[in-house]
Amino acid sequence: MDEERVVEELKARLGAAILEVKVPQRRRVFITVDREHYRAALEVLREAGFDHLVAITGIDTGDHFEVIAHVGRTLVVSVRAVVPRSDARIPSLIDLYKGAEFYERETWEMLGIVFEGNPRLTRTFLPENWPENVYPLRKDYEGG
Amino acid sequence: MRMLRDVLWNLFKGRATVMYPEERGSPPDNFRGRLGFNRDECIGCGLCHRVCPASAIEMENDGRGARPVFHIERCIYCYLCIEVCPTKAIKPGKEYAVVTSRKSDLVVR
Amino acid sequence: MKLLTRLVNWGRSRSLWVLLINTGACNACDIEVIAALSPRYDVERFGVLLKGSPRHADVLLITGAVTRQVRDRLLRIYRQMPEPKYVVAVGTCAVSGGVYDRCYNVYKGVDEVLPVHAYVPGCPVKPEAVIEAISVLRRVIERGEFNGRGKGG
Amino acid sequence: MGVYIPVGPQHPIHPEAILLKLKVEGEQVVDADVDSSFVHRGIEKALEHKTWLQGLYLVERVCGICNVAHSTCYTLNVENLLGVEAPTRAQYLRLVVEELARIHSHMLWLGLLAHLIGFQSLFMLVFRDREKVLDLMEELTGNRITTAYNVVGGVRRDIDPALEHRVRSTLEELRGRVKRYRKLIEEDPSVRARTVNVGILERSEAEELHAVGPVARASGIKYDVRADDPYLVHDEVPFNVVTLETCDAWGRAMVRVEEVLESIDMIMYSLDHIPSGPIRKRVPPVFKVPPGEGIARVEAPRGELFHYAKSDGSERPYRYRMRTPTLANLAALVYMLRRGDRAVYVADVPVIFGSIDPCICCTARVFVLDERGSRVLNLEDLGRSRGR
Repeated sequence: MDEERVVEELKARLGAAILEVKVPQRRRVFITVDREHYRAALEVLREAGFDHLVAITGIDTGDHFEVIAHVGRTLVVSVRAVVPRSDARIPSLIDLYKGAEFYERETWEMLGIVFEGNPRLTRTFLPENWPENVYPLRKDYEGG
Repeated sequence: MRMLRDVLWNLFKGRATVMYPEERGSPPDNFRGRLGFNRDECIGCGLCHRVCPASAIEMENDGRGARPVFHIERCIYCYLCIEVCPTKAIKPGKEYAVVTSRKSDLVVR
Repeated sequence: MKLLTRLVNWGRSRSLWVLLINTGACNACDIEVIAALSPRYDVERFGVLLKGSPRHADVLLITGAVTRQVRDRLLRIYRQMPEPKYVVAVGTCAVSGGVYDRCYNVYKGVDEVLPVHAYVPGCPVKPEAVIEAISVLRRVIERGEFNGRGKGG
Repeated sequence: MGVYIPVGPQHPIHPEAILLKLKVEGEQVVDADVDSSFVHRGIEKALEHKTWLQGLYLVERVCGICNVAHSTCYTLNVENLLGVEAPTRAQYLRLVVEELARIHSHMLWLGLLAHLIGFQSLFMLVFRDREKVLDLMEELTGNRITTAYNVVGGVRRDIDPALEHRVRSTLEELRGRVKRYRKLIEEDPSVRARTVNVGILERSEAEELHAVGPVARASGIKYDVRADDPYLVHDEVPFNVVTLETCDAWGRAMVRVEEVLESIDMIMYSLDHIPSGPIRKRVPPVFKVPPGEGIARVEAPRGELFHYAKSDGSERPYRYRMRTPTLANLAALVYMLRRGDRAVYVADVPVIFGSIDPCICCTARVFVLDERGSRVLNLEDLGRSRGR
């Protein structure tokens, strides 16, 4: 499947829910959806044969958070969802991609984004004496 | 039987060990060891201080202007400073077995 | 009595058993310490044995800037070692934190946590430097410095 | 009612600080968990404080063994964002060093496997031969392990004919040795007894858990970033993706040994076909990267390595994220230890653990362990309870 076919397929299935499409180079597709269609977009991709979840990235852009799920083996599609700072929640992908558990927990711990449906969002990765509600990858954390 | 062959082969192969403190081979030409510094060639531009990834270079005023001080205890031997130095005042070195019990020994001025 | 002390020091300096612990290193120094045990460098020539338990070890080889999580474990391992005990900081990040100076989860070097007897800078150290550290330690022990309790207790 | 055994964070089987929590009944493992937070340093945050060029040297020190893979991935990513492409000769040289690092890593792993199964003479032999690869690395790049070879825009040092000749002759010698080790792993009864049918991971399970690298390939998944998403000049240098269907620790060992032979062929081919020309495009030491984002993937010795970069137009990264192969494989590791349909014995744990070639320092930067609230005894607690 090449870049154009993927984009067409996604547009056909999701329509106006896709806010932005970028193909910066070969074999790379970035799409942006709103939070409500994040799971739907990944369901479409899963059905289209993107069975390998490469990673989940969380970004703090200052006024909101972004969660990016990168899927695919040859062609990597990155699905970006925008999450407001005041309500940092997003549905989990754990039933679609079993390996999502660890990536989501990392994002939760580093940025404080809650993945609804992930059963094990527990503090485990930062040291035991790390203070509550401090997330090191947020831009307002001044450590290091 | 095959084992015997291996044993004999290894027996006549000579030893693999380099008797280190007595036998010191010299490292290859490209080797990145502890760096040296020639204060007279330095023009005090501070470029090395700006690029150092490990903040191992401090600038210190010695009367002639700002001159770098190299903290080898923080140096990661990436040789970025040698690459950017416009007058080649920072010299590559080959010394690699540096051991000390005082950190203050590890400063190159 | 003095002769006995010298004899003990002589014996000690020739059978340093080491414990290698990674406190947040990038692995490069660990494999170089392991390489020092391999046929090419063979530190066993100096009576050095790599041990698995702190209770058997005289020398603690520490690689890596000490992370917050590992600090208490490191102290516990140190307390479990029998006296006299020696600490060697292997690699630039164990000496001073090195390139991890802006990381929020590390201490700047082993000496913020434990007394250190020998610093071996290098990124990573060469196996030769590990051997050099052992021989420096041997000379120091033979001279009777750091006798009895380790420096700073 | 099971008993918890902690393995680590300081343990003879593995020098790296990792805590394996095993719940055992008798000799059998019934539950397992991994805690690798001991080596978490916070590199992703620290990268935001460094300039793009300084970041390269920090990224190299995420992991000492896969430093070439990390720096290749980082430079590819930054070059993409900058719109700079390294000269072809530099790309070939990068490939040579990358494959040398793979040979080194796989041989190191083979030595550790021999150590784990108690085959000390194989450990010594492999480590003796590994030194030859390290010598080549030192001559080529200036350091045995942390190479600092890749720079944004190319590579640092060129290869001269004398060195090229030495690389060829050393690798030719090494090829014979590695073939010998391959035969040994295939036939030696003690190696087979400890690895065949140990640590089973079926193909469907490996796919579901997103296993990567030799772990996936030993389970029959033909997935290799070098072939599926070629970077550098991997589309010009021919090689085979080695796969096996045995799905066990033995298969992982064989895949790695075969990959060493493939890497040797790749280096030979590259040296034959390397074009002449410049090796580096000059990039100023402090540079600004235009706003944008990008991802880069390379095949590290342990599997697929993924980097994501976001720039806001300044001289420092806005966000840099790394996903290392061991993180992807740890889910598979925990699954292999936990699986209910097959008995897993405590004595096999080191081999299973070792078979994924864990690189904790890579992972701990990002890894989240899962803990189920049960009290876990540590070594000291165990000693104390015995004493009372």
